[in-house]
Amino acid sequence: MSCVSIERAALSTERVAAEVRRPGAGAIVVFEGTVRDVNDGRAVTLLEYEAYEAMALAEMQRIVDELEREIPDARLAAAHRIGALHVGDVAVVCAASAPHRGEAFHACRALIDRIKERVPIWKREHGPDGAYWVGWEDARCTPDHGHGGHGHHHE
Amino acid sequence: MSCVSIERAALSTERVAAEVRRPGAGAIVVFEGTVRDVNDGRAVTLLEYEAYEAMALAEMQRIVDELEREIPDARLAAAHRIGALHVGDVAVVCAASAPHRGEAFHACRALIDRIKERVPIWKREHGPDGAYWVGWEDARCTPDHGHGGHGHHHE
Amino acid sequence: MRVTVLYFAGARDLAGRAEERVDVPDDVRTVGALAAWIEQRVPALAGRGGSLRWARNEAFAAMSDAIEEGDVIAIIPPVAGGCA
Amino acid sequence: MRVTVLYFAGARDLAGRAEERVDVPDDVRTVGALAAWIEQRVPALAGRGGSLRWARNEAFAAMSDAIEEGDVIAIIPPVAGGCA
Repeated sequence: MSCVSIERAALSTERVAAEVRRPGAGAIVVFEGTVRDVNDGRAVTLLEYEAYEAMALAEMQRIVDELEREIPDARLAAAHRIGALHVGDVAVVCAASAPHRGEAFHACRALIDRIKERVPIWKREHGPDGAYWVGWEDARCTPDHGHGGHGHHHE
Repeated sequence: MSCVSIERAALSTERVAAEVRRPGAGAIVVFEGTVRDVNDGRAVTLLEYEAYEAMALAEMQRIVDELEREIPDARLAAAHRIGALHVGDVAVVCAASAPHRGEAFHACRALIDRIKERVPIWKREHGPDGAYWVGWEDARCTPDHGHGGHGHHHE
Repeated sequence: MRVTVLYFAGARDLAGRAEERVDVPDDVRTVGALAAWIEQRVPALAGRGGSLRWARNEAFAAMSDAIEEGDVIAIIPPVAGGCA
Repeated sequence: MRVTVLYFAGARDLAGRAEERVDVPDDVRTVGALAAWIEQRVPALAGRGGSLRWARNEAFAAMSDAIEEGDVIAIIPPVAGGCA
């Protein structure tokens, strides 16, 4: 894998961290985003992630490149999983190394923040009340907007 | 291992992270502190870590307990290695989980900051110019303060 | 001018299609003009205008960006990567 | 009153010992008084006073904390765990 990837199988946190290890880096910060059992008070049984893969990879690489320019001593890597994920599965791993921990924490936090803001990946949340696209809030309340046949409206 | 440990063998980052994984935690942040090849401009070949073990464990546990009180949704774990470490060896691993990433980043950063400030662990840095206790700066400049026979004064 | 339009996630559900090749009128020369034209063809998207972003050739585009023959234009609903 | 005194790292080098049991005079009843008494016995430590912390029974102590028979008092030079 390169320093960014979109994967269908289980992510290896260690493999992502290994991308940023180097002799000059005293600090490595790794973030794992894991599917929770509850989201906004709703029980979650399954999350289906999909990506606009070519753009998602390009955008992740742009984020890594711009952060390495902003924080010249940092090295970053990230992997995002797509497909059907269950509670406890790791959906995303971000890693940042730097000579000192302040830069490594800052870089890792900025990396996940920008991924969540800009990388074209979506998830459909499945729970006891049905399924809907996370972040596309109105759709689950508006009867005339279907979900490709999956939609059971919430509440 | 409990959620805090002092170890003489190589640390397992995954084992520390596993201490904080749980279904309600969507975010895990892990920090690894690794021996660098250069510290404050000096080449480093070896670091010898020693601990006041009983107190180091107690203090690490106090830090974890107080942070879990300050950030009730967070769970924390940490491991510190002692003995002879070389460049690239992991000296300390901290892990924090929380429902959301803001708390997990905050908890992990506070954990390593407080460990570095309060846990009675010391290191003697060995490089081309000799050895000295890190943080005990004056000693390496004052000829009448020996280093148990190891001291070659720096600069 | 022919371009490819990609619909993802909730936008795909609303449009009832994932991808199409379209012949755009001669006066549609920017991403913004194309977006307005697509919203006329898929009215369900119009109400979502405020939450949609548009990409041209795998990068987010400004509404003023010119479009060219063969471009791949994607409608990007609110993204939701990660977990927490 | 007898207490155990532990010297670590640079303090051990200065004191030339890692541990000792000492009989403290009757008027030494607090950590601060004991610290002053130890600095008299190990003058090399006195110059480091500002950078030393003191622990009583495996926890950092205030100088006003009382000491008791059997206590373990440790001299804690500047700590340096971690790496970065």
